[in-house]
Parts: sequence; structure tokens; C-alpha cells
Amino acid sequence: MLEQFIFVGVLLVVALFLPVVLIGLAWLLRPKRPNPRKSEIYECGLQPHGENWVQFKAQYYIFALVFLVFDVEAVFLFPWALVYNWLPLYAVLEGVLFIALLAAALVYAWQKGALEWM
Amino acid sequence: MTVQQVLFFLFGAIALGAAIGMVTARKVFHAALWMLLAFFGVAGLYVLLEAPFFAAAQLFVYMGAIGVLIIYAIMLTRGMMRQRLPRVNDQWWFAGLLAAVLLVVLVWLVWQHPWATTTAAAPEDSLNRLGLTLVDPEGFALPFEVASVLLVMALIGAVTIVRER
Amino acid sequence: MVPLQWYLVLSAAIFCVGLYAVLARRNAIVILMGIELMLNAVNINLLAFWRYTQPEAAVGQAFAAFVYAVAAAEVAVGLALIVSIYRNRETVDVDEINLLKW
Amino acid sequence: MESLSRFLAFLADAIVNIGDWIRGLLLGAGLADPWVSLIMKAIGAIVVAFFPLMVVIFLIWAYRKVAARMQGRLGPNSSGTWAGPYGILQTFADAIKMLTKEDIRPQGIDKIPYNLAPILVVFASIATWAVMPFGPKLIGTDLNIGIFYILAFSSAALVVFLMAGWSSNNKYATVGAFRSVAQLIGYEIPQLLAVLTVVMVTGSLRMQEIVGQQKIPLLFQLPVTAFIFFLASMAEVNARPFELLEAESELVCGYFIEYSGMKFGMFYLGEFMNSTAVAALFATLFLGGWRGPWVEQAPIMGTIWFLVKMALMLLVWMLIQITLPRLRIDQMLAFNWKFLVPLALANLCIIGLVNKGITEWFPGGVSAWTRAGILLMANVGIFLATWGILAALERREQRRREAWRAAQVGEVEVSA
Repeated sequence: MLEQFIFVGVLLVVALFLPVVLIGLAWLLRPKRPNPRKSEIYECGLQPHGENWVQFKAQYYIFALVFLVFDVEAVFLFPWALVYNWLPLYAVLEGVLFIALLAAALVYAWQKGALEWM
Repeated sequence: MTVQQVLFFLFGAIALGAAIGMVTARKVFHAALWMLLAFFGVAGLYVLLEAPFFAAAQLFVYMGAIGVLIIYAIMLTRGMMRQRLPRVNDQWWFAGLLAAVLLVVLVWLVWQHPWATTTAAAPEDSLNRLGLTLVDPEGFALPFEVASVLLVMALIGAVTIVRER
Repeated sequence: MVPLQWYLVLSAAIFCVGLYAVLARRNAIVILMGIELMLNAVNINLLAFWRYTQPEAAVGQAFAAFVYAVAAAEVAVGLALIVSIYRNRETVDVDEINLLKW
Repeated sequence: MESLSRFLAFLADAIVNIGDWIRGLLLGAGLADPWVSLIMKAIGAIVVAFFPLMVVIFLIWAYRKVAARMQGRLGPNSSGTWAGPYGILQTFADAIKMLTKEDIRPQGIDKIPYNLAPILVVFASIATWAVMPFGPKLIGTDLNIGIFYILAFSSAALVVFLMAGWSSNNKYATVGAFRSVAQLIGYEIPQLLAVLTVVMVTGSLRMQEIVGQQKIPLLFQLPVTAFIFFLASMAEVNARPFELLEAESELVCGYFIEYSGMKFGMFYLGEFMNSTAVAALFATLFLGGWRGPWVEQAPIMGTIWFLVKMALMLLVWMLIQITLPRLRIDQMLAFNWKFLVPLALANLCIIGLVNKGITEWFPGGVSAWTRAGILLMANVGIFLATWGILAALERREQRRREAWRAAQVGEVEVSA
């Protein structure tokens, strides 16, 4: 099984090298004349003011939360879906119940208005 | 030293080094990035353990979902960053001592115990076996459903706590 | 083949680093990250034991999967609490969250 | 005549034969076998890594050309400054421009994450190509977790956007990063559930196995799943109806606003590479990948079919992207959470039950065509039912909103 991953490892190394080489090439070729006006943070031509601190909504957090729950669910459902063809009906129903419970969570979040963009 | 052992040291060094980086990082955002690197190293270890599904799940759940969630939480509590506080509390030396003692004890325990290991190769279809065990009433059917209930409860609880009213 | 002890020692080391983060750091979010690190160390152990003692049974893998579910639930609720505390008290420093202390 | 037929036989499986030839050459040079296979893997990895790059170079030109034609312009062409016939060299000119542009490092950036982010974007999108099946025998490596590997890398890449946005020390970049990740994580769920449906029906995570199972392409068996996957992946690669990551008028340029020169180029490249990967993935999962006529006789045809199907998906992607306007962020998130995710969940459950029901009720087994027909009917049913329920819900919501608005009339302050 590990032999299969040799290719993945080699590809990951190549994939890391490719952008590094491109950026390195640009680093060799490009002009380097920085000045303070140029390296100002872009704010549509105005003087930047304050740090990049913006008040964030808890809404983002709720979306990430629902995503996390579904992601973990996938860890359980992928092995289940893989052996689906060998499963008896009741085992499929177990999986469906698993999904239905998560659907209930989604319905709850929806009803509470947590999925609205405020 | 075989290739596997070299790779073990590589991934182990990434995981452990990144973990130490996380603990010592000054900025919380950097701590989060170190933590993600540690997760990546652990994913490499899972590949060496011939559990590629868990390596992918590590990237999927920990780096994808939990990483995003933690960075969002850091952003939501961002006002903290402007205060210049010491990173650690007053008892940090005691915590370090405790962790070091625990480490020594654990390493001693691990080395002196004669582990009965098998050299059998991991089966090619270990993932299928996992799937069958998860829905087998003799196996983990109940924990499988309870895991779903746990996730639902966590979601409901967290949404209730965090929602802006 | 890598000996089992190496995995166990490595996971013990990662666990202790996580423990130190939990005990010593002041920022509540870093404390949660430390807990995640500890859970990861546990998962390394579970999978190592699965691989080296009973690779033909799926019990170790199933446990590792359940650890994922627990870790996700823990981090979701924990961070929600931290965000909520921050909203009320403007801090995530555990030394200042002392409402229940006397 | 003899040499011609030998040449044709060589051509029929050209890529595998070239590989065998190189392997023979290396073995002939006296290298040990493990080293030869490692070198072969390295060559394969370089080819796989450069394939999306080559496609992207062509795709950028094709995109500009198609967009121009649809808007009644000429696009890149050979008149004026010479850019080759039909302006095909335009992309190379762009690449040279990017290479020689000054790299502006704004003040107050977080240096290491800032410089790492563009590298990791390209890294993640190349990494997904490891398991893409180009032909019957042409695949980087046929992992037994295949499709899950691709999902894992595209999921882990989300953090890179946050890295880029945050480390840029720019308000627009930070807001852009957080918004775009909110979009991407949302649309990843229906994509995931669609892939789960495919895995369930084909019974494997291996890419070659998924292709091998598609005697009838899954598009004709599971059109609703294909529809969900297509829409979700359109959003994943930031195509126009869902293009909020770089809404020029609102967020200037999204999370990579502070990047210039080649680092900007990396984000640009990564985006197009992701589009290519998604098109290839759709072709593999739903259009039968390399399957097609004459593949048995000449395996090279498989690669050609794969490329044709991929190009078709890219054309569809371009046409939609050029035609449609942008959605608002609330519309886009509502579309995901209130339409796609419930639909995908219902689809997964019902396909699972119906497919198992077929096996249970027909103990003798059914032909692939009957099964496909029943699945197709179930799909149509799911779609109509979901549509009906959601339309009813939306009407109720609309009434409630109007009632609320009516109640608000007369009050001085209307909360935003």
C-alpha cells in the first residue's frame, strides 16, 4: 500500500517546487525599487487608516460550525457508502438515520435563523 | 535505517516541531498556523501507519474544518491582540515541570513494557472492514448513531451560545 | 518497519506539549488548540496499536473515527463559549475569566 | 507497410509505450530496478504537474477569445502587436509581463504567511491531480481512497485563503478572505454529498473503479447528483454567478488584493488550475472519464475522450461564466443552505434507499439499464418534490416578510 504513496510524495515535492521556481525566477528578473508611497496598503487611493481590524459577525462562525459537523459526518459516511453494496437493508437504514439526524440539525439552525445573512 | 524510518523521523519532526512552535508562538494566528502544520505532520504519520483514509480525513477535518473554525474564532476575538499580555500564566514553570515529568514517566513505561506486536501486513480492504464494523449491530452501530447525536447536540449548543440576539 | 515504541514515544511527546499549552498559556483559544493536539496524540496511539496488534480488525480505526467526532464537538462548543465570553467580557484571557472564583 | 502497422501499434498506446521505452533505456544503462521505478515516478510526477499548467496556458487564451467573441469583440489576435496566429501567444506575453513586474511588499504584512500563501495555492491544486485517471492505464497512482484524497486537498486549501487575506494587513483582503471561505465551505457540503452518492452507487473510492463502473455514464443515472455537483463546483472555483471572492466593485479584488507580480500570478494560476481540475473531476465522475468508443483497440483514445469531455465541461463553464451576472452574498448563501444542501441530503438518502430496494425486491437481479432507468425516475421525483417544497417554503417566507414590512410602515427607524 505504501508503494502507491511514493508517487504522491514525489508529486507533492514537484508541486512545491513549481511555484517556488516561478517566483524565484520572477525574483531574479524583476526590478526592485521600493518606496514608502508604493508599499502603502491599498485602500482605494486613500491614506490607510487603522489596522485591518474589522468587526466580524458571528455569522461566519456559525457557517463554519455547520461545515465542521458535515465534514465529520463525511468521515463516517465514506466507509459506509463504500460498503453500501454489501449491506443489508437495515444497515442502509442506519446510515439514513445518521443523515436524517444531521438534516434535523440543519433544520434547527435554519428555523433559528442562523443561516440568514445578517 | 530503512526509508520508512527516515520518513517517520521527518514527519515526526514536523509534527513535534510544529507543536512546540504552536506553544511558543507569540501571536495567536501564528499558533494556529503552527497547529495546522502539526496536523499535516500527523497526517504523514498516518500514511506510514497504512491508514491513508485517516491521513486524508486529517487534512479534511482538522486542516479544513477545525482550522477554519479556529481562525474564525481568533478573528471574532481579535480585540485581544492589541493588548500586550504575557503569553503564559504565573504557574508556567510548574506546568512545564508537570509536562516534563509526565513525558519521562510515559517514555519509561513505553520502553520497559514488552509490546506484543504483529508483523502482519495491514489488509488492503481495511476501509471496507471499517465500514462494515461501523454499521454492524455486533460492532459499532450504536456508537455510530450516538456520534451523529453528539454532533447534532454540539451544533445546537454552539448555535444557541454564539447567535447574536 | 518502524518499531511501535517510536510511535508511542512521539505521541507521548506531542501529548505533553499539548498539555503544557493547556496548563500554561493564557489565551483560551490556544488552550483549545492544545486540547486538539492532545487528541491528535491519542489518535496516533490508537492507529499505531491498530496497525501493530490487530490490523485485521477495524476496532482501532473505528475508535479513531469516534475521536474525530468528539474533537469536532469539543472544539465547536468550546470556541462558541469563548466567542460568547469575549462578547460579554472583552477578553479571552483565562486569568481574567474568574467570575466563579472567590 | 510493416513499419506503418508497427508505428500504428505504437501510436495506439503511445504514452504507455513511450514510458516503457524510457524504462528500457534506463534499465539498459545499468541502473538498479528500484531506482528506475523511482525515476519513472519522478518523470510521471513532472508530467502530471505540468499537465494542468499547459492546459491553463491554453485555457486563459481560449477564455479571452470566447469572452471576446460573445461580447462582439475580437480578443487576442495577430493584428497590431504580433501575438501569433489568433493571438495564441498572448498568454506567454502575459507570463513574461508577470515575471518582470516589480513585487511590491506592502508595509505591515506578516512576511512568512504572506509569501507562503501563493506557493501553497498552486501546491494544493497540483496535488489533486495525483489520482486523476487520464486513460485506462494512465493514472498517477490509483489510491484506494482516490476521490477522498481530492476532497481532502481541496478542503485543506481553504486555510490558505485565510492566510493570504489576514497576512496582507488590508481590510479588503481580510473581509474578502473571510467571505470567500464562508462561500467555499458552504458549497463544499453539497459537493461532498454528491460525491458520497457517486461512491454509494459505484461502490468504490478508487478513481479507475468509478470510471470502470460507468457503462452508462452516471450523468444519465443520477442527473440530480450531477446537477448538485456541477453547481457546487462552479461555486468552488469561483465562477461568475458565484463570483464573490473578487467582486471588483465591492471588495476590490478579494483576498489577493495586496499581491503583485508573480505572486499575483500564482493566485491567478491556481484559480484556473482548480477550474481545470473540477472539469476533469466532473468528466470522470459523471461523464465516464476515459470511456468511449475504440478505447479497447487503441488505449490512447481513452486519453483523447478524457480531454474532449474535460474541454466540453470547460466550455460550459466559460459560457455560464461569461453570460451571467453576479449574485449578492446573501442570495448565494441562501441558495446553498436552503436549496442545495437539503436537496443533496434528500438525494443521498433516497438514492440509497431506492438502489437498495431494487436489490431487495428483485432477488434475481436487474440489468444495468433497468437499474439506471429506475434511478433516473427516482431522480426526477426527487427534483420535482424538492422544488415544490422549497417553492412553498419560499412563498410562506415572502408573505411573512411582507407582513413584517407592512407592520414597520409608520415607524421612523427601520433597522438595516
